[in-house]
Amino acid sequence: MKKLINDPADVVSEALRGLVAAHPEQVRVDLENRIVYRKDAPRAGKVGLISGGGSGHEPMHGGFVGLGMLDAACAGEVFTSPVPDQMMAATKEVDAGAGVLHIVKNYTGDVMNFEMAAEMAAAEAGTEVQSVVTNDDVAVQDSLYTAGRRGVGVTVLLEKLVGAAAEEGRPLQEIADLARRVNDNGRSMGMALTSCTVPAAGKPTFELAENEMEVGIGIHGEPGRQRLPMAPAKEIAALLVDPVVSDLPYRQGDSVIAFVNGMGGTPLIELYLMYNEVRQLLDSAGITVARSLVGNYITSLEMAGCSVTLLKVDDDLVRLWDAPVNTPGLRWGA
Amino acid sequence: MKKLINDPADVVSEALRGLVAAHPEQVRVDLENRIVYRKDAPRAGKVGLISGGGSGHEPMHGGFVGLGMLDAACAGEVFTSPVPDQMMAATKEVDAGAGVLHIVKNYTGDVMNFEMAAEMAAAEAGTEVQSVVTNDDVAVQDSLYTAGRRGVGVTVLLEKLVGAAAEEGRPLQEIADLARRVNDNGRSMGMALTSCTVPAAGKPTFELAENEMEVGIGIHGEPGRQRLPMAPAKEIAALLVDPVVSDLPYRQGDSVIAFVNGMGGTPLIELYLMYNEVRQLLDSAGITVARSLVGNYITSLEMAGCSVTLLKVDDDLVRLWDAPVNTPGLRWGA
Amino acid sequence: MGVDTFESWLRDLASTLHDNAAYLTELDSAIGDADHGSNMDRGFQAVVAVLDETTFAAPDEMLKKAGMTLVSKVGGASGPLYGTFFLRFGTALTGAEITPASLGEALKAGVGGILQRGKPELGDKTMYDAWAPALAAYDEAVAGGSDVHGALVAAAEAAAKGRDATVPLVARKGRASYLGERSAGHQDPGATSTTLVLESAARTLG
Amino acid sequence: MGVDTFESWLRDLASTLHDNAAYLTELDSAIGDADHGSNMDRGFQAVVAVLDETTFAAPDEMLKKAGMTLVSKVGGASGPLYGTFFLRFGTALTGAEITPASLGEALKAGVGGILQRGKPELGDKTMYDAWAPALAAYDEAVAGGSDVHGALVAAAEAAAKGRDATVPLVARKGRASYLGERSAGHQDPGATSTTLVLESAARTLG
Ligand SMILES: Nc1ncnc2c1ncn2[C@@H]1O[C@H](COP(=O)(O)OP(=O)(O)O)[C@@H](O)[C@H]1O
Ligand SMILES: Nc1ncnc2c1ncn2[C@@H]1O[C@H](COP(=O)(O)OP(=O)(O)O)[C@@H](O)[C@H]1O
Ligand SMILES: [Mg+2]
Ligand SMILES: [Mg+2]
Ligand SMILES: [Mg+2]
Ligand SMILES: [Mg+2]
Repeated sequence: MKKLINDPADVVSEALRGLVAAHPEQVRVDLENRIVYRKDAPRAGKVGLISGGGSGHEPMHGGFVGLGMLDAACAGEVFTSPVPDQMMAATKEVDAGAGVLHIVKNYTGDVMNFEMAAEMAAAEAGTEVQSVVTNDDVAVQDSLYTAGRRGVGVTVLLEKLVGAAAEEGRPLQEIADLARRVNDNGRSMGMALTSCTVPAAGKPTFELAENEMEVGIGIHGEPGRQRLPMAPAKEIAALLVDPVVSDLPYRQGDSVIAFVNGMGGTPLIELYLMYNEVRQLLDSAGITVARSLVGNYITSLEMAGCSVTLLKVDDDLVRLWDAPVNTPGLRWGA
Repeated sequence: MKKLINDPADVVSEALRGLVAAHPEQVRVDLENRIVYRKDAPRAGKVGLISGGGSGHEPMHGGFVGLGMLDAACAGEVFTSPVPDQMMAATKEVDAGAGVLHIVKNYTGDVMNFEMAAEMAAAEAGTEVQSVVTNDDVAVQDSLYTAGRRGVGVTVLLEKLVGAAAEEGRPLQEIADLARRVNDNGRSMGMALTSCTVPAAGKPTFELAENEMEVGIGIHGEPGRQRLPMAPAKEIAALLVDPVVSDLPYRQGDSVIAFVNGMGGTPLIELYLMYNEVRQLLDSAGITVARSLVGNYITSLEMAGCSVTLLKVDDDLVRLWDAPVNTPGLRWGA
Repeated sequence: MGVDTFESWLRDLASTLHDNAAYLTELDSAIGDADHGSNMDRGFQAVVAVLDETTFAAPDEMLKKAGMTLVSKVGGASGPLYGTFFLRFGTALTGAEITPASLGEALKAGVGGILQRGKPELGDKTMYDAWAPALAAYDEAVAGGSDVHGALVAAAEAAAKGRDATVPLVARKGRASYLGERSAGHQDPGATSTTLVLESAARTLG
Repeated sequence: MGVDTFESWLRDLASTLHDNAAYLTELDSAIGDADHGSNMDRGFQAVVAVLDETTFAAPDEMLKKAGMTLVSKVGGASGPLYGTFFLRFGTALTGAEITPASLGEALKAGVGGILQRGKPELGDKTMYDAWAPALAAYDEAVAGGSDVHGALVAAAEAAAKGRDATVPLVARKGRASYLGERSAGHQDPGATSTTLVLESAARTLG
């Protein structure tokens, strides 16, 4: 394992120190609880937005804290959901009386830990908490009898959109409904060229040969649904876009935000090249790209690979997308 | 070689297509000449800023085109400087009568090709062209008898600062002087954990064992000055910061922009961790960090590793740094 | 069976999990996210730190505190699941005389917490596939006149069988479920740690 | 020696560089940025495309066009250097009767372009370390009464020696200079391609 780290046990807290040192105008950090707060949280009258999850997905979530996005992000160990104490502390801190929304990616651990926190916060502080669980990964069959689909790329778009809505002072119920609507209209699919190494594990989670790729991966360095022979970008784009488009389904005439995300180790030149392929597929399907996002936003440590997320949008969502955002990881109009 | 590409010969043009598809509000692209233009270039009365170089360093330079930064960027093949025809076409296109500044990184190929373009543009169109050559890499001994130091991280900061100054309508000579002053006050040093693979070459430029790192690398996947045993982040930070600080030298009480740059394959969690280390070293040297930048901005394909750049700043430079910028790769205040 | 006995269990378990951390993470690499060993180790090191600095008057207090510590320190799926197990296990022992039967009830209460949080069903390829046969074996042993030690030995053996039986299963819960058919052929990490929990209990309790 | 002779040189050279592209890139990997082979290949494929679609009246026109094509298609250090070489080489031949002496003057003019652009000195570990002894050998051969072919064979042999002599050198120009002492022990890619240029000339001209 070669990484720019010291002791694997200190990776998360040292990275949080670096984050706040680099972005002192946007965020402050509770190092003991490993919570990144918006510098000026709580904001009177505003619904507090909290997310969190295992670390290793940077800039998500700590890099999405700030104006127009999250009020707090709880950082777990690498690939391990944070503990209820963190979410409870964050919930109490960002509640300005308008209630708090928990944005939770659908993983058993995340769901359970956030649930416990919400129960505890309601019991202890009387805070009104709603939760939205994202589950946009079409690689996984959705079913009542399983853990269901994973929450992946849509989480980033949701945090931006719902963040903009919360900034407008909309009430908790409306914010929660919007969040669910966004999740319902988004789908994702990812692939990997390489595995990644959890610092505490010290070696790659899986091995891939030089001529192989994993398709249908999540964001935790896990193997995917299928191991396939390596293919050109054009074919990989189709492998990702086709199941996404046919799942919702997205139809001719739909307007979408198209998001090509890097898994952490893939350089931007390849992501733009992939976006070019994705765009051609959407064009020929008659799907209009209203807005796009290309880059490393929800990552899996140093894994090479990418994911494609589509989110069906109307004018209201596009307006929320365009609203100012000022976070370490996403910034415009401010 | 596993990359998200089609034919290696098409990597650059396909990535440019993706860039413009993803950022239609900021840039337009001349695909034949492989030039990324600011959407609304030329801007009347404004000095035109042009940079360019080999591809593989994304977001530099194409991602730094837009309001408050470059007017045009010429993209060469991967790690190969662009040809004079490109710079000449760009020079003619962005000249609005106020002249054009060429921002050139100090590599023999880049310098020669830009020089030929400047000669040709002056002869053909009478355009007034000045050039600034960046050479901030302290890994390389500066000398009249050699190719001199490489231009690396300072180039990014310079494009931002000089871009802001050009936006204010300052004249060419002032812009060129400012650019030289920025270059003179900046120093960088980089290291690699892995090599990278030039698509057309098809295999890694060099091999590094699991317990080795290269120190004193540039941004072209080249081996560095020294191969050293792998070390903790704290020691690596000192290996980079110490030669940078002692070169200018930066002294107690100096104010700097501190820039921790990823080489492309290193995830953000490690870059923030490195920034934490760099910051501690600067703090104990009594050097004040006025502004910071952490992320993948001047990369070497999928190489893992990082570089540290310091730039000594005064209030005027900080003001230029804070000025609005709206490019695919760097954006704030707009 | 007093505080000391339960403390020796928790300490034995902590060192067992520490020794098996790499192995559990290895299992989690194949069908999960390569952290189950570090999760359990981190949690039980925190439990040991609590034991070092606190004197407990009764086993239930100690076990509840261990549960809360796991909830607060582990995260992931295993944090709430094992945390709730120990919380409920301790709570069930409050005020009760510790007999083979009451310990069995307490185990059942703990596993009830796992069921409530994780909603696993038998055959989902989770830790419940070790817990469920263990509970049944414990009860059967007690019904047959076994003491705590004997019943725990039976439970641990049943857990080990349940653990082994997870190998061919296609996971329906937890991260392994994302792999679909590819999850078959791998042993569930949580069922493995559950077996370690019960083997340690059999070594130290009763 | 007419247009056809020079065309056969350029075509032979293009196919030689194509065959040696991986080798040149390999050399450039050790002390550069792994592109010298693709650069030369891309440039000379473009020259061949020009030859395919254009009929030239005289060698100088063809050679100047080849030079301009290299400048426009190669980039990097080798683009301006080889481009300027062919531009000046062709320009020097304009109107001149082609003799061993005039060809030698033209080679010198071409290399003068390289000197002007790159300012290499002997021993800097660049292509000039092949060009300089080649020019000297050419002149010496001509002075000794050699024809074009014989002089070019001598030049190519001298270039090869110059190329080999770059191996132990510490580079002072080009990317290899960034490596400092570590550049020693590797053969310069540009000196290698220069030798291919002259060997091809010896095969086809005169
Ligand atoms: N819904 C569930 N019910 C019971 N046990 C579960 C459930 N989901 C996961 N598990 C158990 O948790 C184990 C994984 O724990 P761990 O790796 O620590 O957490 P995570 O999956 O969050 O990384 C699995 O091997 C499985 O036994
Ligand atoms: N200043 C110079 N003068 C003469 N030749 C040079 C100079 N700099 C580099 N070269 C030659 O160019 C070769 C490298 O060419 P190439 O790899 O195509 O360009 P780049 O270095 O820009 O990647 C070197 O091997 C060397 O022979
Ligand atoms: Mg986990
Ligand atoms: Mg090059
Ligand atoms: Mg796990
Ligand atoms: Mg080269």
